[in-house]
Amino acid sequence: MGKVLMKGNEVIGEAAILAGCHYFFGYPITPQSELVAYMAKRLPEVKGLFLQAESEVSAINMVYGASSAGVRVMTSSSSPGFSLKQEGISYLAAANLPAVIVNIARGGPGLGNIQPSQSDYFQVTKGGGHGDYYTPVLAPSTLQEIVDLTQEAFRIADQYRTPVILLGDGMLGQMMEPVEFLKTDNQIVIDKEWATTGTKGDGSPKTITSLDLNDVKLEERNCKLQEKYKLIRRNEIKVDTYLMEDAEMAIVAYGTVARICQSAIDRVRDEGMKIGLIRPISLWPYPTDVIASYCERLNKIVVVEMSAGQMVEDVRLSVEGKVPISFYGRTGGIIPTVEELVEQFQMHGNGVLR
Amino acid sequence: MGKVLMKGNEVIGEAAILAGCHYFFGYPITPQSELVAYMAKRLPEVKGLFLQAESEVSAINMVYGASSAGVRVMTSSSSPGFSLKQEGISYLAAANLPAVIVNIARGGPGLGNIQPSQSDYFQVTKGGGHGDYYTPVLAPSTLQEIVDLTQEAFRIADQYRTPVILLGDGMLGQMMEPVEFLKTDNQIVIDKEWATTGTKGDGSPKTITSLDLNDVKLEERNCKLQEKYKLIRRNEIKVDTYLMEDAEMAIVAYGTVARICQSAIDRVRDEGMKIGLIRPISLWPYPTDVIASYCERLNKIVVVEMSAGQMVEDVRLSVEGKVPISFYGRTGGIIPTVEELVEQFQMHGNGVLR
Amino acid sequence: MKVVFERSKGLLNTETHYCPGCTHGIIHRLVAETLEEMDVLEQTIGVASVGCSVLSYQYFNCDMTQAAHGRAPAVATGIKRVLPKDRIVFTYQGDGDLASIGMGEIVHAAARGENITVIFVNNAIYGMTGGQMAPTSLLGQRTATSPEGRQPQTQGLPIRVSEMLATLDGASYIERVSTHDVAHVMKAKKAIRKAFLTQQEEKGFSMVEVLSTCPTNWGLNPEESLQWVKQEMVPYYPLGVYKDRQYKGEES
Amino acid sequence: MKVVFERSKGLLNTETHYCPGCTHGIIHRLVAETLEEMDVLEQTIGVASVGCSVLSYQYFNCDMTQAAHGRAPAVATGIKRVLPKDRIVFTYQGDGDLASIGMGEIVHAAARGENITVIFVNNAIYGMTGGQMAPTSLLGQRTATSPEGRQPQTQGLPIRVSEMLATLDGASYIERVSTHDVAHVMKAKKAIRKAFLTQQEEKGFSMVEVLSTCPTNWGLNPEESLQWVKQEMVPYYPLGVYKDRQYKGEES
Amino acid sequence: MKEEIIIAGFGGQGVMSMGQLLAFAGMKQGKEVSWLPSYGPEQRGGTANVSVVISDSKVGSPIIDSPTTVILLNNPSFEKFEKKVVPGGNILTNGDLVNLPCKRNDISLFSIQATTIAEKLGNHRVAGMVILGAFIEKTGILSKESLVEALLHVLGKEKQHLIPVNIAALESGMEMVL
Amino acid sequence: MKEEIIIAGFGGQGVMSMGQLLAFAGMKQGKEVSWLPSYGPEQRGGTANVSVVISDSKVGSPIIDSPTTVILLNNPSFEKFEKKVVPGGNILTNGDLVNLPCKRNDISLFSIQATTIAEKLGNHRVAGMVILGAFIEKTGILSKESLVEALLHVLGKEKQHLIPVNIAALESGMEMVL
Amino acid sequence: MMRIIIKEDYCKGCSLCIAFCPQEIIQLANRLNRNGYRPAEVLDQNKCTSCAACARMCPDSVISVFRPEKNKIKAS
Amino acid sequence: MMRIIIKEDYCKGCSLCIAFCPQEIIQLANRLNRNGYRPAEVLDQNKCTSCAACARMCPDSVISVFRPEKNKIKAS
Ligand SMILES: Cc1ncc(C[n+]2csc(CCOP(=O)(O)OP(=O)(O)O)c2C)c(N)n1
Ligand SMILES: Cc1ncc(C[n+]2csc(CCOP(=O)(O)OP(=O)(O)O)c2C)c(N)n1
Ligand code: SF4
Ligand code: SF4
Ligand code: SF4
Ligand code: SF4
Repeated sequence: MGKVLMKGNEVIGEAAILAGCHYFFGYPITPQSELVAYMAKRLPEVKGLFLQAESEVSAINMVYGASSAGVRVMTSSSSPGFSLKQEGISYLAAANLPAVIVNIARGGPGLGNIQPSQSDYFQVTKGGGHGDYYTPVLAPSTLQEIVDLTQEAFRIADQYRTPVILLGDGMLGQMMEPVEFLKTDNQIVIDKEWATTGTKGDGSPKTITSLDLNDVKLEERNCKLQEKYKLIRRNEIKVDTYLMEDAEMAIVAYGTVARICQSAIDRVRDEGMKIGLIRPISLWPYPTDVIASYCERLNKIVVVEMSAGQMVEDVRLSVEGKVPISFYGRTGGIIPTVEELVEQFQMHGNGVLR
Repeated sequence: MGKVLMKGNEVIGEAAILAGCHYFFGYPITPQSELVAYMAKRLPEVKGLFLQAESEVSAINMVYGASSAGVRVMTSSSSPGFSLKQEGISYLAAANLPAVIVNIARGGPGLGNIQPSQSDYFQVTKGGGHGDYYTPVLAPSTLQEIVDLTQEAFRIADQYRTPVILLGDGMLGQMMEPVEFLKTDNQIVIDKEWATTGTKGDGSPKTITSLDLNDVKLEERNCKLQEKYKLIRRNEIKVDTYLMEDAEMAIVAYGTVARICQSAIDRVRDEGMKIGLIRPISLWPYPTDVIASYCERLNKIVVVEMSAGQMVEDVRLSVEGKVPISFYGRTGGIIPTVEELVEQFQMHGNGVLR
Repeated sequence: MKVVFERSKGLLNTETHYCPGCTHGIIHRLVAETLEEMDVLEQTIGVASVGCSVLSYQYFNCDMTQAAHGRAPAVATGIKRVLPKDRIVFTYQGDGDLASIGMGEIVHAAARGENITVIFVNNAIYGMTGGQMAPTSLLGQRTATSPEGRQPQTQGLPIRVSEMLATLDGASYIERVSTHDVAHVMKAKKAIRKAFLTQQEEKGFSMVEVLSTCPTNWGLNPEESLQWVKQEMVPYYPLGVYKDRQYKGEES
Repeated sequence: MKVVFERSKGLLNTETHYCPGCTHGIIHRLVAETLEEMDVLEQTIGVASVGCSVLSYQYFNCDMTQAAHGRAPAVATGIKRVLPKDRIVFTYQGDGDLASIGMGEIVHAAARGENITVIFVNNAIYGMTGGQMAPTSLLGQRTATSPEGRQPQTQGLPIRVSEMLATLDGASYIERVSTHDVAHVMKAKKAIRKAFLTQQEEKGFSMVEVLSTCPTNWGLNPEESLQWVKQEMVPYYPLGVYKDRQYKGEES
Repeated sequence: MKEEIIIAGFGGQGVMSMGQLLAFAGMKQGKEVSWLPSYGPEQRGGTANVSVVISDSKVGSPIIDSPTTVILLNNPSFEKFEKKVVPGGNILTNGDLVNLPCKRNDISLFSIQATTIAEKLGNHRVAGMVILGAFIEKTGILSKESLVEALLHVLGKEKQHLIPVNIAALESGMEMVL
Repeated sequence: MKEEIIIAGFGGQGVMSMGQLLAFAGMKQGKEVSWLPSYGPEQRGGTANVSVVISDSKVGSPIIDSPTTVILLNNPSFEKFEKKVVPGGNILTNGDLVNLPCKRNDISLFSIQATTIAEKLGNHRVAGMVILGAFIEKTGILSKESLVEALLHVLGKEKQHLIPVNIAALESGMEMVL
Repeated sequence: MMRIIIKEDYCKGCSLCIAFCPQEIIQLANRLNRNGYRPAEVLDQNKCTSCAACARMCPDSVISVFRPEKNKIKAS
Repeated sequence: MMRIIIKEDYCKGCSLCIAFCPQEIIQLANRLNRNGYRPAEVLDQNKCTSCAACARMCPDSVISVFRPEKNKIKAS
């Protein structure tokens, strides 16, 4: 079908449809509203269903229902709305229900603003809802990558029966870039014999629940979850590197800001600095080992985020004191400019710590 | 007034009243419902107000309103209900509004069960709501400590204008122990000139908001928040140690499980093992430096949690690879027994890693 | 011997955790019998809510999903909207669940004319959490969170959910029934049947509000509890059909 | 020269960010004038919601708190309950805020008879987020999320909030007014005044639903928009007083 | 001195308040105490148990793995807790309700027809007091006086008339294990 | 070759769609492109701008710190963006709407009476096309053909009748900077 | 002749069947079932009219009711 | 004599005042204000009856309306 010029939010929608997701429950919030509007227009065309829920809480619980009935389903929101989904996400994780949940993050905390931000990193990778659960988190940095990762998200969700988060921000959601939609294996939807679709023809009643009043039973459920997470940690780590072959200093950055870093790295390389980029694509599971594997050769790591410093903890956990780490962050929806990053990289390259 | 025998949940309530908190907005959920019931009975007696909100979401927003009007106010919940409060907590943090929020945690994820658990550690210390914010988190391990920390929580909340979380679990909430209520300085309520109480006599309109459409303004708000957090990190770290003077192996545990650890340590000490306990009381800010300060002398750290392993990350961040760390956790609401901990400690004491 | 009455096949053969005399059990039976009689057990998906009936997924003989507190109508919407039209989807919710935390979800499910059936068990209290005030608790009613009796000035006035939802154009069938004696139980059954038929005929949102007891938290014995329903609840919550519009989307 | 009309002192002297012709501005003025005339500006606390009026805290000349999306009634409850009784507390909410995500909060504030005043701006759409369907959008209305026009079968039927809340015993004064011409604007002012008086007299929950425009997202010019209110909205949302119970807690 | 007691039975049998009496009496006697309940999902019925620690030193874990005494009021509880008692510990049962054979021979078993005795005293609700009487007599951890003080506190003003029958029950229990 | 363009003006002046035309034309011409909008809080009115990158190599940052060209449709935008242009870059303004003096002398300034021209062509809405014509002529980054292709795509079937006037506008603009 | 059968183990002794039996022939037994409840028992099956009032009011679906076939004479 | 004063900078040119002026004496000016809007302007103050219809319909409280004091003769 060739390249088309689309907004990131719309790309998510089209990629989801390509992945066989015909059900979407959403609620408007800037800067993800284009996705909601896109689904409202497109899904009826593929005989799917778009439903505007009365709230984010309701949307995530509609997703819970649709998922328990066995279909590929998606919802999306942005930071404040995403916070409201936390109970629901914990439920999905506990009940082993697959779903793809999009967070097109914006400046926070509180009402904040509608500019791009990466300050929901902790929420999506560690905290969020209650209880011991994780959700795989995929963080694209280009619109073409959105096409791929949206489909991957559905594959992972179904394969492991888990909610998966696609994390973007207002810049990715609202910018346009040419993208190409290609068919992949991720479009194959596996049969879900566990779904509650009515017992007709298939025996005794099935139940979907996250309740185990008995502590031994609940511990069993938790152990199974942890085993699943171990498996995901083993199989689903995604990371990209750029000019790391000979790098002595590494920038670690993801999503939107990784693009800016890449431009800045190009400039600094021109000056002869041996600098490269490690770009985690899966934020959970985190590419700890990949980062650790570079430690020997590096004498400096600079973590850049559009936050006050969140992913930097995962980098520190990966590095365990072996390489000095600096952090550079902007908040409030400000995207650092190439110029300021160049300056930062030069400064740190000279061994000056911030 | 001497010692009285009370349930932990009720102790929280009485301590809050002692701290001058006369307003409580709650919603029932096991295992914290006794606190709600206690406040319903006690607050009218002190001419305060108890209001049962229609939901946890509503309760936290009532707290937002009451706090913006300048009073000491509290709400409480347990894990799933706590997840629902995340948007509200992010708003409180962003709007610099003081409040004390209690989480009497239970087994999760999802509906889970009503037994004690520590699996909301990440949620309260890192993730939770959206945006770059932290909330001080206090984790008592005895009912007497609840008396003290509840009052501390109000002091910290007002002093820094921040929501503060009091983290317990079903065991602390529902057990009884003798406690004594003593007057402290924390009962002094400072004047809140920023509160929206009507302009009468005090000039131009005041506003409470967390919105900054302008990114530069929002970054400023974030910078101020980060400065506040730096101050709290400097001033408000609380940690307890037990037999750490000569310890070669340290157990790190908090809250309920720290009690069990202490009993187990006593037993293992009897066998001559040089073992001690580091018990973080403030989970954020985390006593990183205190833990780090023991690193030289330790050859082993065992982290014990009633979770699949959450605080252990903070221990690893504190230790940065300098001491081998093992983790022992129980989930699903199971409290480890003294016997099983003794076994674990002996095993690790023999240099055997799990 | 002819069987006059036996345990419905719509119920699994298991004990329940309900308190002695709690009419949740009667309502379970009525739902189960209806589904059995309509021969739709194999195509039904029930949604259990959070409340004493949280474990109802262990009792009904059909596929069941357990929903977060208050969200059963949203979960049911998700299920109903993605499955073939012959599937019957119902929620089973207490008054704390439906009328307090779940108010947004129930109003919107009704407004959307969501083609589901809601069994709304109104026992004027939170049972499972130990007897706190519900939005449906009567004035003066003593509960764990209204120890002096519900006061209108502080705690507001009880919500009549059926009357309120009946104002919504999306709602098709709404009836309030009771379980306080044999005749009313039989009427309740009829209402439940009508509600499920409304769904089967794709006529939109149906709800039966069933006045129910909570002997444990009311502090009354089971028989006294039924009396309390009759004497205290029925006057404030009048029985009857509040909506029978048999709305078909196309007509409006 | 006698002043016939001038900018209310209840408004700060600043431009607004509202679109040209948006009647949010008229409604602001009416609220401001009322508070000015009642001489309560200094003891009023307003609660701004999330919607186009989110910045109303920059426009009203009284203390203001900004609430999370849909939660203004809860925030107002928190404020009202802890301050001395002479304080006037109001919320200013759009229909997305109040009738969609905030449905639970508004129903319960009304049921509790919360002594606050709610200014409910119904413009049948989500303005701020770019024109998505609201629970109040009319059948057939095209919006960003109902591109083919709102269909009852999928998207349900518009909610008449005033009628619905009027069924609640806790609600004291509820009226629906419009802004589509001078006479109606003046009526709207009267209703708003009555609502605030209800609060001042401690009679409980009061709400004025004001039909309002969104020229930008309706795709009409300001004048056409007022016509649309008159011709399309008023028939579905009849104007008038829905509750005037002047309930006093003690009486019930 | 330290007693770790588990009391177990059906919900509604007064298990929790028996534990509360012990903890309160312990506190009044200047001891360190803790009381920890455990319920099933049922609001009424089902089984419930409570763990009470009474000790001369600070209570670490309020959870009891190996009780020194168990007080059992129904057969399911007997099955569950019989095996947990420390060697040399005590099992006290209401013999009117527990009729399973005891498999342990390294403990002291006291099967007391507490309901029968209580009914004889004119109030079947004081069966629990009979057993508590036996407990304090056997272990010596609490004095009769502090238990009576606890009773006074727990019963409150309105139920003072029930004091005598409770004391009588207590005393009968004490006599049972003399 | 790489052009980094910022187009800015009041909301409603067609800033976003001008950017979209450029990006689309760039893509059709086989270039790498990105389009990034920026709005104020206002739904209508207020100011808005869009950043468009057209490049022969992959686009890293879609954010433009130092534009090679700015197209400015009102005075506030002129004030804001005049200083950001790289030395040697271009400032194109609609001279009917922007009347502030330019303080830069290291750039090329093209003040085009685009509205006047558009009105002469019979449709004031094509003022933007006039400026885009000037832009492609000046920079050479895009061909007229690809811009026309973009126009065809963007206008869609229903508005094909507007093609001629748009092309005329484009051409007048190109002539302006010859 | 057994007109009603009470599945004793499921009975919780709530006494609603007793309250609603028009014939007043149900009572609680003087023993406990395995769940600790005193189960309902029938005093006199012959007096039962198979009206099923007990069964309909039993919250636990404990009672089954039968009627002798082709027996047109009502029991007492 | 100025009967109405239009605070031009706050005007958004929405034209509602124009639509509701019974005297039809308001129009949009042919210039832009600092926010890029064509502000309302009055054609003929003398024809104004001080009815304040414009002011009441103006969403931006842009218009102030005055009436000549003690002047009992209605304009026009
Ligand atoms: C989010 C959340 N909040 C609160 C609870 C605690 N909770 C469990 S059941 C219940 C109320 C149940 O009352 P009702 O719906 O009336 O049902 P009943 O038990 O009376 O049948 C509550 C508040 C919960 N599980 N989850
Ligand atoms: C939790 C949350 N969800 C969604 C949003 C996005 N949002 C902002 S305003 C709005 C709707 C506003 O519509 P309405 O209340 O009708 O007011 P209007 O803008 O039409 O005046 C939404 C959904 C948000 N800010 N927070
Ligand atoms: S607590 Fe009340 S509602 Fe729940 S099972 Fe018991 S009697 Fe029924
Ligand atoms: S978007 Fe609509 S509601 Fe919002 S200010 Fe503009 S016209 Fe008014
Ligand atoms: S009604 Fe049912 S549960 Fe109750 S006593 Fe009779 S048989 Fe037993
Ligand atoms: S109504 Fe007000 S804003 Fe609109 S044109 Fe007239 S003066 Fe300007």
